[in-house]
Amino acid sequence: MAEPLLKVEHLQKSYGNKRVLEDISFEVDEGSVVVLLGPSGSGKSTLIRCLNGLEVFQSGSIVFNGETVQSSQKNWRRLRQQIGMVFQSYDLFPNMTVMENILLGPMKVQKRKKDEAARQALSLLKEVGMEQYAEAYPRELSGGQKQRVAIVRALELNPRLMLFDEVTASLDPEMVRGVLEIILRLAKENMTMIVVTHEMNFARQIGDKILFLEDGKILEQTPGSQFFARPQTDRAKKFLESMDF
Amino acid sequence: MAEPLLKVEHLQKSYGNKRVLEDISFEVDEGSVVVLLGPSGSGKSTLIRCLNGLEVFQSGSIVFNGETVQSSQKNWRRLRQQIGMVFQSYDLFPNMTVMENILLGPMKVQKRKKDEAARQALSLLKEVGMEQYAEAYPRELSGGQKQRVAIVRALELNPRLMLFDEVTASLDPEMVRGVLEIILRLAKENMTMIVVTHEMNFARQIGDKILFLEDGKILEQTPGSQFFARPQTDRAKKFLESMDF
Amino acid sequence: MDWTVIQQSMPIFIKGFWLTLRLSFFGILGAAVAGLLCSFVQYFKVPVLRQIVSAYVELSRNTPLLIQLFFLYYGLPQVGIKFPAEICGIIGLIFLGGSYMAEGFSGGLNGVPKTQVESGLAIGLNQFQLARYIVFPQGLMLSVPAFAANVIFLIKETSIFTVLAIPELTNTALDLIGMYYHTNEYLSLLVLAYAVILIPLSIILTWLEKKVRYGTFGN
Amino acid sequence: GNSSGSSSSSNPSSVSAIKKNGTIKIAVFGDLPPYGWVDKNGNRTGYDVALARQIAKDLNVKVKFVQVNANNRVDALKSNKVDLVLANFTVTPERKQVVDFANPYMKVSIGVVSPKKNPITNVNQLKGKSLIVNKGTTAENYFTSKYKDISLQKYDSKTEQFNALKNGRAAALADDNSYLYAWVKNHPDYTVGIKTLGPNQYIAPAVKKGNQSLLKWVNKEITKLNHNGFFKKDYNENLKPYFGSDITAEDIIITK
Amino acid sequence: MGHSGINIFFEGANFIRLLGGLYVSAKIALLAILFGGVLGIVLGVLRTLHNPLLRMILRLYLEFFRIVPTIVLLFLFYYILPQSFNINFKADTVGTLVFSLWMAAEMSDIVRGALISVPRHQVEAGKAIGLNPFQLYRYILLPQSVHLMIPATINLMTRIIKTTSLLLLISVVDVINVGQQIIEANSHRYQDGAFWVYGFIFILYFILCYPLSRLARRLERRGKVGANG
Ligand SMILES: Nc1ncnc2c1ncn2[C@@H]1O[C@H](COP(=O)(O)OP(=O)(O)OP(=O)(O)O)[C@@H](O)[C@H]1O
Ligand SMILES: Nc1ncnc2c1ncn2[C@@H]1O[C@H](COP(=O)(O)OP(=O)(O)OP(=O)(O)O)[C@@H](O)[C@H]1O
Ligand SMILES: [Mg+2]
Ligand SMILES: [Mg+2]
Repeated sequence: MAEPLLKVEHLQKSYGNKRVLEDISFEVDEGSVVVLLGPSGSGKSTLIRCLNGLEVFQSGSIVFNGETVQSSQKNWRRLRQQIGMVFQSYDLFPNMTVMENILLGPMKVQKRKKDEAARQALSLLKEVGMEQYAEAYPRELSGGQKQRVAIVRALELNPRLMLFDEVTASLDPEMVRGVLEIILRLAKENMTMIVVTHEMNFARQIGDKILFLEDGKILEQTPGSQFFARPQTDRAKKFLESMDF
Repeated sequence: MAEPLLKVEHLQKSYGNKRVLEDISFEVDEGSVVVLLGPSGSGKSTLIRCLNGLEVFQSGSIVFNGETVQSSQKNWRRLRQQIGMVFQSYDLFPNMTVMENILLGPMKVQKRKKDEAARQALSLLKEVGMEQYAEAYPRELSGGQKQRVAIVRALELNPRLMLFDEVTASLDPEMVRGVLEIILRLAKENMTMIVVTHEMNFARQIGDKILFLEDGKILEQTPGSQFFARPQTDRAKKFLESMDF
Repeated sequence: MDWTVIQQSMPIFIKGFWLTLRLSFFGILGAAVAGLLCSFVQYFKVPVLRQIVSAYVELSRNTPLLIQLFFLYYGLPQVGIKFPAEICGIIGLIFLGGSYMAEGFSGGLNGVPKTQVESGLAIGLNQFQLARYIVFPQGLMLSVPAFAANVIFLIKETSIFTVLAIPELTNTALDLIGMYYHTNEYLSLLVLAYAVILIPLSIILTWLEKKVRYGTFGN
Repeated sequence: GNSSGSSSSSNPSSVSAIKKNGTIKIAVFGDLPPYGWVDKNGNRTGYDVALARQIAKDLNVKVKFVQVNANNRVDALKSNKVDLVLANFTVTPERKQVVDFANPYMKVSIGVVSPKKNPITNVNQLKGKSLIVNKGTTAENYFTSKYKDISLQKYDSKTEQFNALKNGRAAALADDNSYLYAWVKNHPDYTVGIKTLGPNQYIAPAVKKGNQSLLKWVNKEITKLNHNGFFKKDYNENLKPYFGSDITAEDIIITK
Repeated sequence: MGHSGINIFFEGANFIRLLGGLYVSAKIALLAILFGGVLGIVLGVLRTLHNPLLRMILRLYLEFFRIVPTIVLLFLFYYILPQSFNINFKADTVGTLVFSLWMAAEMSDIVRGALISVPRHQVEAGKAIGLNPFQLYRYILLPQSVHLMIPATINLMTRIIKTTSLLLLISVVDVINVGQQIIEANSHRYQDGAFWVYGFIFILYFILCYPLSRLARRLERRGKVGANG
């Protein structure tokens, strides 16, 4: 079997004295989708932010595409171009149009030609049904539309791994579906992804592997189908029960 | 058949030139639960706030318990004691303990004796499982706990009608269930209620009547069982579809 | 540095120090009261008074204290209105500080979230009760940082009292310089004296700010 | 301590440096008629100012006036803000330690002015009352050290002190008698009730301590001006119109 | 009052002279705002960097200017600098210098405050697409925080303008100094000159500062609406 795209080994992270992540180890194979589940405060966001160098961690290592990264800042800037991330908060830059938001990375960081980058941007926007909003400002978009643009902005850098942290949590309920469908489509196109979500139906459909976290530890690491049918731990079972009303 | 507890007739409301509620008429029978559904921006919150005098409306009338109210401030103060309301945002007063929050209304507005009011408050707190937090400050509570106290604060005034506006929308998913169960129990105890929610399972269980709003108009007004099985309008059907993934 | 010079002038500096503190205290107290009253007028939108208050605020904020004092001390007596120097200083400080305090308090009152007001209304409170139990307790706490900044600002402004021949710290230092010419020593002592007042005060106020914020809002 | 680094080589106020610069910076008062003040057209004028102009002329340089208050005259020299002070600077032992005075050009003594209605004619009348002085003047020094039971109000400028007197902020005002004569002429409700107090004193130009070059030059200049009657002329032009008839040139200027 | 004191302004060149004095004050204020503003922006940016030593130094710089009253600063720079460090400037220059440094200190705090109030996730979103620190400031932080800086900066400007009234004390021939010259030179004819001259200067300052503070308030309100809307 091929090397996994991402390998996390014994990762530890504290805020001051407070241990937030403890001995986290897992692998993400190229083309697969890992879903992080767990109660609020269990460390899902922290973990995903560590993978992108937005948080420093105290020990452990991350091997991405064969390259080992420590928690020092230097490596990250280059890596981040290969790791796209979309957050819960709508994080488009409000002072730029949709197109400017998307082109900032390719032009300033990857030094690509504007023409070529814009062509890719337009085709991505079309895929998410947003091509007519290229010149709009974020304030003119609904939450769901903003998140679709944020996904495009991340994809435009041609990342090898995408991280999604509860991207639909702040959306109006009717908007959720549109965004999740885009992520599902990416999964079908074999994009490697790590996804944090509270939408259980979605997690069930998309997750090749489920990591269940509690208190900064991985309690379960199970193939998706198996997790929802027969969670191994009582805690995960209780969690799943509380999730559907 | 008895007079309905609340009767809304031809209510109209605009912000400036923008018509937000148009010709809204419906009735709420004593002991029944009306659920307001509709896409974001359709006017659900505005409607519920009009019923409590938090928004002035331009025309139409509200008949509560046989008494007709216009949009002038005077009547409202007395009515508000009979109409409890809980909002989406946790709106406990941060400078008061849980008990002080609950007693402010009965003591200052209804001029009730502290002893008697506190006894009722404690028994209500016990019902929602919060009796040990009587002396806590809101900052020490989780979101779900705050909302339970907010419900108690409204119930303490012995209202004849309760209004709930998306009270679980800002809660962590695991907290939602506890709050909704309290509202379900109130329904069983024959509390008259108007509820705005995005939790479809909950709406289905609790709604005697469903009002489906769009663009400030009531598109459908149907008994609950019927609405979820066979929505009359395409719009409502589409809405329901988008809601479950 | 000539330490004997510093030693000799210590007693007179200490006198100036206490005078600065005393004048600051009364000025700030008066300014806080004036500011509170003005912010209440604005909160309750009292007709007529409200216009007067906003005219006062503009006038006070957009003119220098020095000129306000000159006008009070040298100008007004020429048309028959005369106060002693220290009273002029305190009046000037109240006139200036009142508007800054008013803005600070109003900022706090307006900063109380709308949802707080609405939930007060929803349990049937009237306008007065709303102010008494919800808006004022929270709003005044919100305005503590602005209040702290104003206190420090006003204490510094007392240095301008020197032009009224009030022997507060700055006047004392400038006077000693004029008589004995030990400029370095006296100016250093002056800076030190202000530091002795303001640094502990600013630490205390910052601590108070944190405590109050936690006590009220829990963060 | 104060660095008095005005050794001849780096002395920015030496005669040669001034000549090279083409300007001399002279400290004068701006609000003390008739010595140093600004007329309604904005021109600096007065007895000291005329002397300053003459000195510049004889040095063959332009003059730049720096307006000072009594309490910054010493620092203006020390910090090289000016080359020369011609601001009614009375020679005192304390000042001699911090600046160098040239030959005097005026006589002066402390006087006390008060309202005619409540004239103060004896220092003892001031006990327990307030007296106005200007910071950094000989009057201030005199009363501070000699009369502890008179409470002093110390102002920064001449304008402020005279305004305070007019507003009745104190019983009287003490300053160099020569201004007071001039001032009461314009303010007939007031009188110089005490004409002289303390020792007779002199007013002289001052330079930064150690500025021998300019000091020598100024001394020669004063002697020359004395001989050619400049001060008499200056008196007649600038002071006489402001003084009453009970003052003569000999009361003020030095004719040796 | 015998004849009306207001005529004091029409004696000789008095009125023009007062305006001339105002020009001196305004010029110093303007230069200070310009130099101090630019320096303040740089220092403000530096204060957001994670360099503890730099941060502490700049913080001390700010606190010094916060704690020492402006009068004292003026005297310090006017007298101590030349005597202790052999640096000598004219009074106007000292005024400009002190006000510039003060402006820079306060401005740095405004800039820092505005920069750190840009939501953290905006910075993170920028980092996530690989922007370097300079690009983060250039494209994300500065553009998103200017609207927060502007009202506070305008308010600071009015404070600088108002405080130029203290220049009188270091012998700058500013509007108040000219006013005192006029009061003294005309004191025999206009006994109530102080009332009129100080009253007039009061109004002059008001005319200078009022429009600015109005503008600041308007922008502030618009900023609030913009942020929520
Ligand atoms: N900046 C911080 N300083 C201190 N503690 C923090 C910080 N950020 C997060 N934490 C703590 O770290 C723990 C994990 O937080 P994290 O946000 O990763 O949880 P999560 O699983 O993403 O929760 P949620 O489902 O609510 O998003 C929590 O206990 C949280 O309080
Ligand atoms: N203060 C206001 N001024 C102007 N327009 C407003 C105001 N408040 C609400 N609106 C508008 O009124 C309409 C109805 O808003 P409302 O909040 O009642 O919708 P809603 O159905 O509660 O939506 P949601 O599900 O998002 O809570 C929206 O178009 C909204 O933009
Ligand atoms: Mg999270
Ligand atoms: Mg709503």
